[in-house]
Amino acid sequence: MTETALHARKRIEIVVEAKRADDVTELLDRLGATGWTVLPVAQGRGRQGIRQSGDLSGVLDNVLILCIGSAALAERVLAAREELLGARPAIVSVSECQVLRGERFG
Amino acid sequence: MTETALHARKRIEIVVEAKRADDVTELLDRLGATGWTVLPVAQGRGRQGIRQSGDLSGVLDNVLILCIGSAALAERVLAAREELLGARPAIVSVSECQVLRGERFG
Amino acid sequence: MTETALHARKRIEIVVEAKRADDVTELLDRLGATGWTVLPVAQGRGRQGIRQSGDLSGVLDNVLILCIGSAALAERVLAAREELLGARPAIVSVSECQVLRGERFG
Amino acid sequence: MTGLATLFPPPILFFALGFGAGAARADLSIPDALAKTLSLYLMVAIGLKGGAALATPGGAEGLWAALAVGLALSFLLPVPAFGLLRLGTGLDRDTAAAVSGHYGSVSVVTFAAASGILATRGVPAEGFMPAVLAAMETPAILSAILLARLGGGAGGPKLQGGKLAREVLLNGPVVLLLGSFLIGWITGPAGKAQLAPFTEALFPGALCLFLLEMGLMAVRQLRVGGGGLSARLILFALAMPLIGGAAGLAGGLLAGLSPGGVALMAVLGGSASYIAVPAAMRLALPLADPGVYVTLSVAVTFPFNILVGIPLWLRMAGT
Amino acid sequence: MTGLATLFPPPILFFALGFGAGAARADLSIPDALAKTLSLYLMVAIGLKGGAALATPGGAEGLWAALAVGLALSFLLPVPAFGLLRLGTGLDRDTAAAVSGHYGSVSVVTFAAASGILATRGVPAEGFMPAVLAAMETPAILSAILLARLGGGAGGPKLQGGKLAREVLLNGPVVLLLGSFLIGWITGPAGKAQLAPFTEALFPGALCLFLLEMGLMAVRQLRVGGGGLSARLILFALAMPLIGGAAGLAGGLLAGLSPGGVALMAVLGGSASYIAVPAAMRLALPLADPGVYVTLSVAVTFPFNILVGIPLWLRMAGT
Amino acid sequence: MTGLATLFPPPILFFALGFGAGAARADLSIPDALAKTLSLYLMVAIGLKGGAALATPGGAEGLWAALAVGLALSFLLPVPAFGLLRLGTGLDRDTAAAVSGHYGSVSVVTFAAASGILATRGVPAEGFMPAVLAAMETPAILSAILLARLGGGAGGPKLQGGKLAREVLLNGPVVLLLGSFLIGWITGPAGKAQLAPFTEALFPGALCLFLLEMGLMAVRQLRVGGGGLSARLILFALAMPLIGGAAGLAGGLLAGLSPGGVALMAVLGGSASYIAVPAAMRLALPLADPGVYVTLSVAVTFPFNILVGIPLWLRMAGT
Ligand SMILES: Nc1ncnc2c1ncn2[C@@H]1O[C@H](COP(=O)(O)O)[C@@H](O)[C@H]1O
Ligand SMILES: Nc1ncnc2c1ncn2[C@@H]1O[C@H](COP(=O)(O)O)[C@@H](O)[C@H]1O
Ligand SMILES: Nc1ncnc2c1ncn2[C@@H]1O[C@H](COP(=O)(O)O)[C@@H](O)[C@H]1O
Ligand code: NA
Ligand code: NA
Ligand code: NA
Repeated sequence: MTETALHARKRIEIVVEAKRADDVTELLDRLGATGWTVLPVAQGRGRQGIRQSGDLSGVLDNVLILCIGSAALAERVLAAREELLGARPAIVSVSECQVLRGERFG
Repeated sequence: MTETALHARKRIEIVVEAKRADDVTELLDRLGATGWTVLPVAQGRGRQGIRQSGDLSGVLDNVLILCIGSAALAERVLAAREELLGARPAIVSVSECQVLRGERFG
Repeated sequence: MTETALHARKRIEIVVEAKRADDVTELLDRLGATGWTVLPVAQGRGRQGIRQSGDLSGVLDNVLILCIGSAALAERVLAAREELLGARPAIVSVSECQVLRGERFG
Repeated sequence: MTGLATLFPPPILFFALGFGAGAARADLSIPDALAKTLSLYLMVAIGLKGGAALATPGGAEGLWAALAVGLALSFLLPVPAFGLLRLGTGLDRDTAAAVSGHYGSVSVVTFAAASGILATRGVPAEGFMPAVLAAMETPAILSAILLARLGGGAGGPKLQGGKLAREVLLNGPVVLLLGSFLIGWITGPAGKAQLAPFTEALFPGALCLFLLEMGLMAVRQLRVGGGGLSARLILFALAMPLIGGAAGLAGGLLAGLSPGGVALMAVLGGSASYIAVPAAMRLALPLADPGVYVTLSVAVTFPFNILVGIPLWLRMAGT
Repeated sequence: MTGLATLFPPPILFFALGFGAGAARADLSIPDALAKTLSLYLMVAIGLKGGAALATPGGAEGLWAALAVGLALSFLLPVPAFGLLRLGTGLDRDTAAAVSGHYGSVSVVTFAAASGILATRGVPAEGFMPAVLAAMETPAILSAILLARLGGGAGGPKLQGGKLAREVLLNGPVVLLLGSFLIGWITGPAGKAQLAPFTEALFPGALCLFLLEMGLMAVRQLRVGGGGLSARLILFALAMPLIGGAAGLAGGLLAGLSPGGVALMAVLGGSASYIAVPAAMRLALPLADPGVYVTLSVAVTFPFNILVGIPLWLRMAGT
Repeated sequence: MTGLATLFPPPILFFALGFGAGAARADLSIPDALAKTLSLYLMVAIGLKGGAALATPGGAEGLWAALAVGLALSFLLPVPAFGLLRLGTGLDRDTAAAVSGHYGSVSVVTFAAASGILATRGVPAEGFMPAVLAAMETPAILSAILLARLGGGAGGPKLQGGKLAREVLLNGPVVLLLGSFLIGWITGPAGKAQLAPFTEALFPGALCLFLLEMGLMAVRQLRVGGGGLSARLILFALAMPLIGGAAGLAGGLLAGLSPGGVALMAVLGGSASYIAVPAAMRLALPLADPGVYVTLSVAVTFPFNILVGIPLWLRMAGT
């Protein structure tokens, strides 16, 4: 039965300025994430208004960081809320997912 | 207890032609979304067959629009179904998520 | 009532090397997926350490493949686990979502 | 060797290289940003050169007749194209109208390749032809919309007036070509001297690189979009450039152009748009299938024109 | 025609074309990678040229005075800017400090446009001005940080020492300009001869393409960020380049520069950074609003300098 | 100054600038699309030049001997590399085989840098060397696969025949180099004259920009991938280019090349691939660690060759 091959994990999604992405990934590393993926963002709107990527200084570029990990990791990330928010992320969202090969997502 | 820091929200994901992305984001703005994020798409397949980004006219480029908002926003988006479908999105999907600082996602 | 417009589907998310993306999408095609979307990845970390996109050979580029389909499709994908893992994906994750126009996502 | 080199000048050979590499599935690709950059570069270079030519004494002689012919070709060629498609291929009305718009309009790179070959052979042509090129971009779009409307097409989602008008009148290639043309005309010989290393010395090399990419792109699009094309549609995409080219040849003679100018007019008539018109059609005729018109234009007609059309019209025009 | 061409040289016309196309919402866009490439190219070309000029006999004459003037302008101009912003516009302290840093610092493209025009007109200028340009990038950043600190600003998240120092001292434009300058100086006339087709022959064309993009970018940023700007802020972004330019003019005269050099010093004084300083401010003053400083610099002051500032300072300097 | 400039020509200095800026973590980056564009440009320019040289009378003299030496070097150099890696570093069989393939094959940019320096110094070299470069790309890939197979490696997922054959025989650099070489040969002096401003006048500048980027890229890759390298692996990546270079030197003498040709053959022998081979190895030996081979090749051996190898072989060859 294939269902048993799946393991419940948390899917953490963070939108943050490209120039601060390192702060977030370093924090994830420190909290024991086994990995993360950074996706480029073309454009976005939020409290700062529209942020259009591609300005020459790069200050208006955002990225989306996706990190899949255990519920315990998600707990640690939320517990480090102060430090995480220091990188000024626009969005920190957590959702449920199920992964193949759970041992890869400590 | 960190769990209490999280607030349930909806995660709306829309895949649409890059040339029609404005129609979707303008609709989201009008319906009261507090923000949205546009991700570039490299390639896709659907009912039109394969759409490979990068043709010189740009008509085969798609984007993925991510909008996190309240259940009420998601309701309004679905209620505006006719107008939304006017932009000819390929996918409109809604899932559950939990966010830090719920006040940011009206 | 708009809720009734939504149909439960599975959201399959796969991170894989750009050079092997075709293997994954061909498998999805064969298993009856009605479509998929490939997003570019800027950077990632996993068991191989950091993979920074943009090296001249392209071997360090990853992509994220998103495929929305029926529970039956997700079952078939997981059942083809051996073949899927042959493309050496880093992540295979499945989550729940609800879509407009369910007939489009066999 | 020299004979071979005249028959197959470097840009054509680079196109063949790209097409061959793509067909053999070689692991060769060109960044999208480079293709877009080269396309912008060609438009700016062609525009500047044309404008500067117009500013030379006597440079405007024959301009109006050529413009009139170009406008007429662009406006009228969609009609036979539409007829052929509806009667011969069974394509739905909206897609047929959209495709026909592409064949009335023109391709900047095809024009650039033909100009490059004329320059290599030392055959002169009227300097204002870039203005004719720019003038021919748009009328075909209007024809296509009219063809779709007559008889109830263009249904579905209602037209978005503002956006559409922008795509039609202010599409990128037209603005860039006309703008550069104007700048070339305003700044005249002084501007030309200053910009020549950019617009002229680099032109042949940039054209080679771009045609390499166009070869790769044609195969790629054939692969992803070719499955949806019937044999009849492919036949159309090979026949229509002959019809358009013959009309251009006749029009060029009618306008009293030099042999080089006649050749270019034939090339314009036979070429099909793949930048301006797809973008406009996507908004004007949203029910038309972009896979069909992009694939026919980029992956069938463009290669045909590079390999067959240009040599044919150059010879027919007596250059 | 020639008169018109002198008043409006090609780069300025391409800027106007980009701005006009953007304002009319034409469907014209330039790949981000091209804009970044052209910006890198201009820095390398300007740096190499300046270094080679310094290596010629007598090339260093007047260098130290000009550097001193440049450093002083960059360090001091943020003070009146900050005063105007705080008293006249009610901008918060951090954002006001960040904006003022942009106006003390300089814009490479504005400098490039002015140099290009001088070259076209055959007006000589001190070859070491690129070194002055590089020297003026950074001091204004320090001023801005000081202005924010005095009186309790720069609160919020604590400063990240290492990252910030890198952005300030090792920001891209400074490293690239100074590095290329050094390489130009080391390799002297031999290097110059070898690289001239790249750094000199292409320069006018590359500048045109880049200004086209800057015109499009200015409108785009005005559209997305302009809503957040009060009339007073816009007035500031038009007045401050006049103040900075006048200070640069005076400084250039004080340093005993040639008319061409005085004009360039005025252009530098009046220009505002939009590459190095935004990046540094984002780290140094994270509470400042990047939408305000990017928009003022790119979308208001840059166009103003291209269309009004450069012609004004060239005329005032007697070139 | 001139002495310094001969020792450190502009491309080398730009490499040092990029490496230094990267090491100091300066906020400088180059768009990926630009790096890829410059890499394509260098291949096209080198290929065209080589083909045109072959088309000149007497241009083919010595070609076959040089090709034979190049093929032999590429096929055989992986053997000592594999031995050193297995005995000296304890690297697993698949990764060792993959790495050894990189060192048998060649680096286009290293070749370009050496050619550029020879050109600056006015030292002639056989015009057909680009064909040797192209010929040396592939045999090492076959050797690497054989080395992995002998003794049971290359296990794991089964080989994908078709894809692999494409990567090996039709990898991008080989197709582009050989294709451009062929085009240069077909179009001969006429093509050369037409394309010279693109392929020759721009070459030194484009090389500088690309080496700037390679410097940045080397540090970046060292940072993300360097942690996984043992001291012994790094030693290998410094020693192997000396072995390969010495073998190339001997081979060049054996083939009776001119001093310039001998120097280039040594540079080819000592260089390591980082475009064609990584892509092929990823498919042929999927269990090998790409972090190891990409990092060794791009971040250790490439800088070593630019700063030490090229000057060494140029001197040893007596140029
Ligand atoms: N509700 C939202 N849904 C999706 N993305 C958002 C949302 N709010 C903000 N963002 C993203 O976060 C970026 C920065 O937000 P802000 O700092 O609020 O301007 C925006 O440009 C968007 O890309
Ligand atoms: N089932 C699906 N899962 C993920 N993406 C899809 C799916 N169906 C369509 N898409 C995306 O939507 C685009 C347009 O779809 P279509 O209009 O059906 O051709 C495709 O190119 C894909 O990027
Ligand atoms: N836990 C994770 N969460 C998100 N992305 C991951 C995770 N693990 C690996 N990845 C992605 O998968 C890529 C390859 O992983 P690996 O093969 O383990 O090095 C990484 O570069 C990341 O982009
Ligand atoms: Na036509
Ligand atoms: Na200033
Ligand atoms: Na080698």
